[in-house]
Amino acid sequence: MTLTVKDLTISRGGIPVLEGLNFSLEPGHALILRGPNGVGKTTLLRTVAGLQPPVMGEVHAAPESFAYAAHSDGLKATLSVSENLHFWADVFGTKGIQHALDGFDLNALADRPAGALSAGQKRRLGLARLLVTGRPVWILDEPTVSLDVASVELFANAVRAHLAEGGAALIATHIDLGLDAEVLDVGPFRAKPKSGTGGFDGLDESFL
Amino acid sequence: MIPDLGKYADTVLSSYAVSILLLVLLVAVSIRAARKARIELEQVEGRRNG
Amino acid sequence: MNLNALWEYANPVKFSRTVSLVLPWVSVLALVSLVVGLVWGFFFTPDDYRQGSTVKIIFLHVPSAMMAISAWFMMLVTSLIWLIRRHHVSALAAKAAAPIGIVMTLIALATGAIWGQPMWGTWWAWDPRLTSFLILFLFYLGYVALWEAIENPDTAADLTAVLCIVGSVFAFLSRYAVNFWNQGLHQGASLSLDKEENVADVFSTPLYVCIAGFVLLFVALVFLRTRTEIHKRRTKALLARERLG
Amino acid sequence: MISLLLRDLRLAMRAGGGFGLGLSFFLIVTVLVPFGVGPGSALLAKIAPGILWLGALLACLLSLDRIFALDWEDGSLDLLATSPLPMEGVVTVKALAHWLTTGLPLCIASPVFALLLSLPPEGYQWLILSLVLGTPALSVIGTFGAALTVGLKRGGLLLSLLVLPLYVPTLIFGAEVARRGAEGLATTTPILMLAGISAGTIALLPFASALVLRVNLR
Repeated sequence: MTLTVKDLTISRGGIPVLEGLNFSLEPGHALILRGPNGVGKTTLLRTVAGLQPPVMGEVHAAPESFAYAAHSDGLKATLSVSENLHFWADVFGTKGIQHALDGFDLNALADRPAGALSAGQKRRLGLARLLVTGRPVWILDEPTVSLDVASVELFANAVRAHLAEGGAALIATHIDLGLDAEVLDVGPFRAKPKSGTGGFDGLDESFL
Repeated sequence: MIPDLGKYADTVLSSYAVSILLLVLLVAVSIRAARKARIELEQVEGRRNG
Repeated sequence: MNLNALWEYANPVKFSRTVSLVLPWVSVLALVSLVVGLVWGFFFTPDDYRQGSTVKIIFLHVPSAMMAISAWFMMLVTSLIWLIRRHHVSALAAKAAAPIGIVMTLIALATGAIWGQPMWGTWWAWDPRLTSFLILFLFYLGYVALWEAIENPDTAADLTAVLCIVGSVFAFLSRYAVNFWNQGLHQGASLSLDKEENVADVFSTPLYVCIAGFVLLFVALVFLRTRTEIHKRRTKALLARERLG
Repeated sequence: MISLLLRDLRLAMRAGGGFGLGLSFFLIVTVLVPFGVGPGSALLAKIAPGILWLGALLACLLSLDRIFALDWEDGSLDLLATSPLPMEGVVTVKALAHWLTTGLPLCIASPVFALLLSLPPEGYQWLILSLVLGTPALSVIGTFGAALTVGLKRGGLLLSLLVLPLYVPTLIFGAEVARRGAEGLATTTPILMLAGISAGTIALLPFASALVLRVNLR
């Protein structure tokens, strides 16, 4: 079992947004999260990645098994593509960035400063970072933003290869990646105001 | 009524004036904020229950 | 008495209810002791043979200075309680106490400066104790500014709590640094058990009444302001819930 | 962690990194002082230790908000938080990088500035010693302030308001070492206090900074 989420309640700004979430992710599988904007997908991913604590429930996973990628790519404009990748490879203690450059077709850009890349190229570089982390569970928040069709295909292939090697991926996305993956719609897990706590008398420690 | 404060009358009186003014201000601000917070809360609660 | 029962007051509702019950009594007591102490001090104490009538300022200066430090200390304790036990009331009480601390520090500084004018011949001297209060004032300002700057209330509570703890250590260090930097002209602590000769008996009783008045006023204001903060938090949470639909 | 340090240093050296900005600021402050107080070298020599320390402190302050701001904006901070590096390590490295790009150049250049302010020759060694001992504390304390205010709009002013009171003990003892040294007085006590403050802040404050940074990333 790579990742298990049990009875998870998560909050944003102190207000519970999703509750009663249960799912698990096996090696070699991917799970696609869907749901309307603002429902709490990003919050869920950040909670699973350990960036914020859950209100209730548990996230079980092997320590240091997550690679997180969100809207910002964490790139330094003045460093070249390969310098950016080398840095993250060093931080995660892995060797070699060639497979990452190959995987996202970045060889031709390797010496270009990241600041001179287009939005889609930056995104590819941000995703290539996942390959140098060597972490088994990818947690991706809208990974295909600003990618063109060909790049989406590159990304889908990278995910497939990662799954084939026994990795796993938890992805919040709205487009169809053509992956053989389960889909979890988080809409029904929206946190409901507790019934019966009408007035001020009923307020709890979260002031609701 | 005011006792003989001698040559330091200004000093003593201004100390008391400044301090009491600050204390009264603090109390007034606190009470106003309390009233405002209570009224706002009652409005929101009313909307929620009504 | 069971100590655990004390934690019940960490529940916002229980706290608010208790405040509503206790606040009128504390307020009245505070008002009575302040009026009695200050009137006694102002009208019915003799002049000091060295300081003349300026000795009457101690009835404001000493209690406010004590409360300036006590308020910070209370914030330190409630910040620790928040960080360890995550009781919101504790964090909100710290937030509520800070402006009171600011006013107390201001009174201590103002009365000190006004007293210093005839005594030292200058409004402001970089005397270690005055300087320490000035630094304390800066700490209070930073603390309040940090609360105001952060949108998310729990984040604000966490950050200000850490700032309060770190700030306490540095305030303590500053106190010693300032002492070292200028061995000053302030008389020793005006009110302490081992230096009773500093404050004669005629002054000490009204002084004690004033101190009690300041303490009670502080307690009343903290109760009131904490309840205000609880109401504000509740309003904010309900509005956020409304927006979520 | 070394790679993070190297990256930060490399970023500082490249265009737009702000390396040398603190030094230039220090220079300007030093040059402006005589215009403000007059060119008499006796007065300048007397206030030189204080001015130099104040200049170093302000130069330090100037670059604090850059410690985390850039990594926050581009998302690197989130990624570092999910990386194998402990947050305490990240914070320490950031403070070290800040010291290497700001504090260390100030220490090295301080004799030149001292010359401009007619510091007596016997004061030089004490000035450098006090800066070498004190500026690390300034960087570590500043990193704490930067961690507190990361992600805040208009955080720069708040950062100064929070950090300056925390700088008081370091400034007092640092300037005291330099002043006493220049006047040929005993310097042991302030040196010990300064070293103690630096050692204490370096040992303990990164834990607070890391805690605060984690809270801010939530």
